[in-house]
Amino acid sequence: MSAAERKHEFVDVLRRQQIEEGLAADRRLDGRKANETRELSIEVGPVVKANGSALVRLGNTAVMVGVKILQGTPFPDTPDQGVLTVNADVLPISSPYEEPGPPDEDTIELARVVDRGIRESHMVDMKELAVEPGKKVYAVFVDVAVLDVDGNLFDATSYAAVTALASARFKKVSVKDGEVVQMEEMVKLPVSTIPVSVTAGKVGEFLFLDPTGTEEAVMEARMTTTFDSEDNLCATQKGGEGFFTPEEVLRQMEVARAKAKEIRAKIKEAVKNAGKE
Amino acid sequence: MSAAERKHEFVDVLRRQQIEEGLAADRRLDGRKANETRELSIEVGPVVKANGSALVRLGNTAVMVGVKILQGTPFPDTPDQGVLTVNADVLPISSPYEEPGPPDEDTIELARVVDRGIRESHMVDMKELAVEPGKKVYAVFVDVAVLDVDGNLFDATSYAAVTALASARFKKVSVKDGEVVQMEEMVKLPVSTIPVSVTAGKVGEFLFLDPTGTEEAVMEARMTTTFDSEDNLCATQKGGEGFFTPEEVLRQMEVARAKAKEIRAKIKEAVKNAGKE
Amino acid sequence: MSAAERKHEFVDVLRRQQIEEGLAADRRLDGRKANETRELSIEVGPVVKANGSALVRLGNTAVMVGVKILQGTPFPDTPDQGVLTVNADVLPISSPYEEPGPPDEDTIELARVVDRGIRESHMVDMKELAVEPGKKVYAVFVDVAVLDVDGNLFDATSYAAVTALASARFKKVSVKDGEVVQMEEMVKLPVSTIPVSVTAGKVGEFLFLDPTGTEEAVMEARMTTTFDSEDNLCATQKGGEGFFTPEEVLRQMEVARAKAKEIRAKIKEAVKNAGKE
Amino acid sequence: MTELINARNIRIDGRKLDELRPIKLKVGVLNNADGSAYIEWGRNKIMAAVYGPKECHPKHKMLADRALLKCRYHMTPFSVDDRKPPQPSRREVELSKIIREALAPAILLEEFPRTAIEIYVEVLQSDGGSRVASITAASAALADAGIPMRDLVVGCAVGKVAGKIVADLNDTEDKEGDVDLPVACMPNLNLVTLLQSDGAMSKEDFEEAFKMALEKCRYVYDLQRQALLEGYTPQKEDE
Amino acid sequence: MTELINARNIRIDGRKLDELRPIKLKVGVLNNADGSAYIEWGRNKIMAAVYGPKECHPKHKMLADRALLKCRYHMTPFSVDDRKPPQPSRREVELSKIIREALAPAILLEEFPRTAIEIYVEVLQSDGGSRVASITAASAALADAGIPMRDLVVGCAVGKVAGKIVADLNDTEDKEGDVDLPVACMPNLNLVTLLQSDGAMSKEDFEEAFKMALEKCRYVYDLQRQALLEGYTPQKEDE
Amino acid sequence: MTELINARNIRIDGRKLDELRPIKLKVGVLNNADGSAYIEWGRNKIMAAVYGPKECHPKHKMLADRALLKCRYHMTPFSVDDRKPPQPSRREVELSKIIREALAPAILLEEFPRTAIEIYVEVLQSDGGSRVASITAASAALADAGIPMRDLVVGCAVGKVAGKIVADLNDTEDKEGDVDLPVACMPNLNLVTLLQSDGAMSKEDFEEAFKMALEKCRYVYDLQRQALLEGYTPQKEDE
Repeated sequence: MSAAERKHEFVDVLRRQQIEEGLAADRRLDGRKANETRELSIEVGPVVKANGSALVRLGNTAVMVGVKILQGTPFPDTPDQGVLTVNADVLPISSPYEEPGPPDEDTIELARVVDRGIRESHMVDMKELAVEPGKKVYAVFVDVAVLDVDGNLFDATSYAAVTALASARFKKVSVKDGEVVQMEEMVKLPVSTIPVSVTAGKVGEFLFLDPTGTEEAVMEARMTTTFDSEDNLCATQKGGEGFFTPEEVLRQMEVARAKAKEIRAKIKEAVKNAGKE
Repeated sequence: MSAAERKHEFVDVLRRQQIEEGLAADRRLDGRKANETRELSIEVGPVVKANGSALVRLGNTAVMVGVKILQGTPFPDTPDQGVLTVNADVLPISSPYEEPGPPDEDTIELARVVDRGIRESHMVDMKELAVEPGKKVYAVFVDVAVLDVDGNLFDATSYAAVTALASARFKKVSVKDGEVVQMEEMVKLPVSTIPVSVTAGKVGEFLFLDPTGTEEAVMEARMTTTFDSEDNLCATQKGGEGFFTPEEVLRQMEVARAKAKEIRAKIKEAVKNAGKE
Repeated sequence: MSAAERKHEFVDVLRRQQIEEGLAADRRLDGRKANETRELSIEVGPVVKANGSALVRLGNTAVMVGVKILQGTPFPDTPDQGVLTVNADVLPISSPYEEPGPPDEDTIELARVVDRGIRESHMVDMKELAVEPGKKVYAVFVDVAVLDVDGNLFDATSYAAVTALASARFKKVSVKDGEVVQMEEMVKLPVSTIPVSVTAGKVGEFLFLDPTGTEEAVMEARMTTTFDSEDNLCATQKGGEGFFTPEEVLRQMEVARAKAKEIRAKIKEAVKNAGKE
Repeated sequence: MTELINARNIRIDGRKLDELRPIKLKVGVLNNADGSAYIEWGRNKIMAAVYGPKECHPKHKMLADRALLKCRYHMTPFSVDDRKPPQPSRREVELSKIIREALAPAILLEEFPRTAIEIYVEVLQSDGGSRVASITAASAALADAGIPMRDLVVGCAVGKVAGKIVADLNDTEDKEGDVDLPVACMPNLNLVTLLQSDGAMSKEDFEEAFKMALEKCRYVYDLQRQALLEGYTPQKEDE
Repeated sequence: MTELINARNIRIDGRKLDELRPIKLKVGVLNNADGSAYIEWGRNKIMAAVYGPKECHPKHKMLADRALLKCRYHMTPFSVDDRKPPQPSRREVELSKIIREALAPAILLEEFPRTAIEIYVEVLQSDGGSRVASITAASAALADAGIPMRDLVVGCAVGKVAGKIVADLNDTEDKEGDVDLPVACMPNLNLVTLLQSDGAMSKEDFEEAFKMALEKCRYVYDLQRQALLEGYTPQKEDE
Repeated sequence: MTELINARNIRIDGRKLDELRPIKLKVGVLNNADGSAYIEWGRNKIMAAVYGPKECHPKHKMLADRALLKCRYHMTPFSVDDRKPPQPSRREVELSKIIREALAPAILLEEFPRTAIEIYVEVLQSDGGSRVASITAASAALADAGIPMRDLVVGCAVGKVAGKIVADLNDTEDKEGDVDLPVACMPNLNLVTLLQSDGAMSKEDFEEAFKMALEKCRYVYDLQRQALLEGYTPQKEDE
């Protein structure tokens, strides 16, 4: 059952007022303007035991993603397609508000929103991930480990997941006379587009990108939009117990579309540089 | 671990006394005599996505049952028989005393008693539900959703389950050269008898049929008896922290046997009318 | 998450002092010397529905183990070996400190330490337990039911598990033309050595064997060592929030090695006598 | 492959591009709940119930300045073509949260500090658009329970099927179409409380679809208000 | 197919129609429990333990006017022919409740308000009739714990096998027979506290079987009383 | 079958018999934790965090005379060759306990009665010896959190491979070798706080291996102390 859990720092009234006044003057607590995002660093391939991996830091938020490409069985309604699963764990090392245990609703939403960004953009061509249609396919596990929490897990996780997938390498298998044979050559996943999510928070009448933990603690609503390499919107998720005016929605779409382009360039560069090593 | 949970309204001493005095005069709170049951309405087929379904209202108690007929594997000890499963959920919409979560012991008992009524009467000929003996059989899922609780879930659920099974239609499959082929024609389940459960409550020395929620709150014991179309007893379940004298047991058997006949006629009529549509 | 649970009797300061003074004089509460173990009784085969079983009493501690030998599938990394699983349940009948429910960390540690004693000594030749390598093997389930708790579950459980395995009998199967055929003859498990665990407790500077429940309540650390029939150490487990000096470790090894020999003789005798019946 | 929209812009179930499926809504359909509503929207059959304001359990979740809003979206095992296992799926967990956040802005939670308000949605039969149908029914159930609200909440999904923007996708259109865009709003205040989207849309696509969704919400709102005015009438809710 | 009853009315294990299997019962068999009993009934081997009256956890389950009675029926994984998974099955959950409700009427719970009394039944080896054997052992364990009772509780099952009413079904008769009718009662008060049945019976069948069950309970009661008089003797309980 | 040790006593990864794998340790690597450390030991990549002393939840676990020490050892799904399911395995449950008991003797828990201290270990990539690497990192994280300790705790495993006693087994040696002997100690007090072993050893084997383990702990301790002196330097911890 869903209920509002307080999973963030307590922010007192004076601080809240300070944040609102700052937003009115387009100057946030950490000095950013509304449409500025924090420093983004992307490390490609820290976990060599995974087929792909990435460690993303967005300000003080740190997320690691590992991708495993295994063999599995297809879903009955898509017998000729591979299977992709996004699973998230906000680790108890990451915040004083996290307890060990099965994922709560926030973590499930995080995993599902990142999943939809990947799936709905058709980033990975799932039809190329069948080994024996109806029987054996590749199962791509995207496992998210949140290491340090300071707001905007949606975007940090999305960037890490996309980087890990785009840089993943694996050995294909084929089935000969009922026996599974592993090929020698390492190949990439069939990746055709780079989906990029951009999240805005809202306090009062102000919208701003890439909220910190403190901003999330006072924020009334959230809007996460994901764009593909052709600048199409491919997934949206409103969150929080607040609302948006129709105009805010339309305006924010364009702010996010532009920002997604910027960040896509950084992800592509990180993947490309890693490929050179 | 089993322990007495209070899952019903609180009934004060005066009310309890009023109920007992009423029973002594054969006049219950809602005006019924001891051996009268509440109004029974049976709607057949409300859920077209299920193979069979029924919505039963017994006074203010409302129960919906959906039957799905899928393909499954037989149990090792009955390789040539289909599989039937009754699963119950007393939904949180149904009562202020129900919380969401896995079924508690009352709900498990409900499902198992209804299951035994169906199974022990041999209502459905499970041997006709094998597709390929030892390998593939039909799996009949009887899923119970209790929508509104005002006592006597046992009988309301039993009537809904039996109606849903008796009115179910499905497409048979056959296996040809290892491939499963679905037939076009819709057929009925092989149903040979209509088991009907009748439940009595006991307060002091008084037994009465079809208890309401208020009566259940003061009731010391319960006896549910199920009869098949030949008027044989096919299942019994005593419940509650009270007892029965041997004479009460024998007397109640005959009251219930007669009442079951009456209710069986109503179920059969509802199924028949639905078949005409 | 692991945390220190108080699952034993409360021992007051005077009693604790009495225990320590006793240890200094090599006289424990129940009159034993430090290196004496309690009376050990071994009943072989109490559960005829199991392939092997044993009821062990070590002082007031009582543990029953049942062994079932079924058919299963091998682990992918050991396709030509049988599978052995140790599962423990400290039953709620056994102590006022035990609640029903899934095994807690103490119970999981118990199962795993007993498992390692059996596995690392190569007591059962797992390679002989393949039926069809890669497809079908024997699955040996060692199920532990602790009936009465008065300290030293590790050793009592180990003795019961080893006795049940050493005395187990089962009917082999073979696969002919894809069909599983069961043989008539009852055979033993391929057992080559008898691992015996010996546990010491530590209070202050004193080490002593086979602690009682009261001793465990005041004890700072525990060391369980398991030896095979050739007197090799095959498994060790330190427990408790205390420590050992290196000298204590080395000294205790030799005390335990000698004691294991003694106890192995008793286990062998019990198994032999049972075989004669 | 079915032709989802024919040459005359008629959809597989005979509807025009911007036409909604038939909707029936009734309130006061349960005896025990403090408020309840039943909706049929296409083949969706959904029951919503509200309990509260009531004592808050467990106590440490109690909020000093407003009611704790709880919400569960749940599908019965027989509500879908295949049988749904009884335990909540990840999809149901997410939708419970999304629906709660779509309704919360409308409820005057601050009037009932230290209490809990529980919303339960049970899908008895599911079709495309079950989340917006659920929100519409749950909002009616809140009103039926007498919970004070800033505005009602209604929802409607719009999508893109065979290259065209269409209103209110049914099951087949949802599965075989390109885009699903469920929206909920407070119609009188003109505020959006739920917004999700799946599938690639250009700027123009989104703007057309979003506008259509808001318009259709207005239509649903009229139906909803009508149902509340009628209140409970003693006919069966599923006739 | 086995012939379950031969021409001379002898059953597969050599018993006459109304003959019970051998029963051994002993109390005081565990050190830690406040009361305990061990029963062998046919091939059933069952241990029952009682803890309490003790502090009630969690507190919100505490009853102001009597003790909270808790009961768990549990089978060890090795107690059946196939291995039973360790977690409780639905059958075990139902039997825990049924056994609690069979014992509750006999216990003077009102003498220990705000406390809990716990009954644990562990089936070490199971055979037909394990629930009535469990009740008989648990009732003896309650007496061993000194819990005041209105009467002891004993149980016995009767059934219909190969068309005949027979007492105390074993495993094979239970599986291949037609009817199982477990009954428990307080023999001195002549009150029935457990009654279940499975399988088709005419009016006459039921009356014959029910009467036989009550008679056999009387016989079990004599054994149970004897065991309590003997109390704990230091021989092994499983010889 | 690989030759695990060649004729010149060189191991498969080029090390000498008593040579450890490269170790990097850094503290203060997380923003939210009260103390943290990151260790790379061979291919192990492990993060440890400490929270506390903090309020103890649930209250009934609070200890009147000292802090409650909690510990969780956890492996991420991608840390091993096959994917590890997210829920804790029995191995992780046991290691959580073993690691807690290895660290507890060093912590002045009695200085913080009625509070809780939480230790979280996350294995991001695992290799042989992950438990001793975890203990070494967790002890550094405790020091980084300013928790007063009697001594630091360090660990090192020794084993028997191809008949020879060798230090610090890697994954392959662990799987194909004969014995694994992980040891942790408080090096200045010369007290052993973790001791496990798997695999057959003679008296002489054990004594040689145990002595080597204690020596190697001393070496790891020097690295650990160095890392604590350096404190947090703003380079990336995984370069």
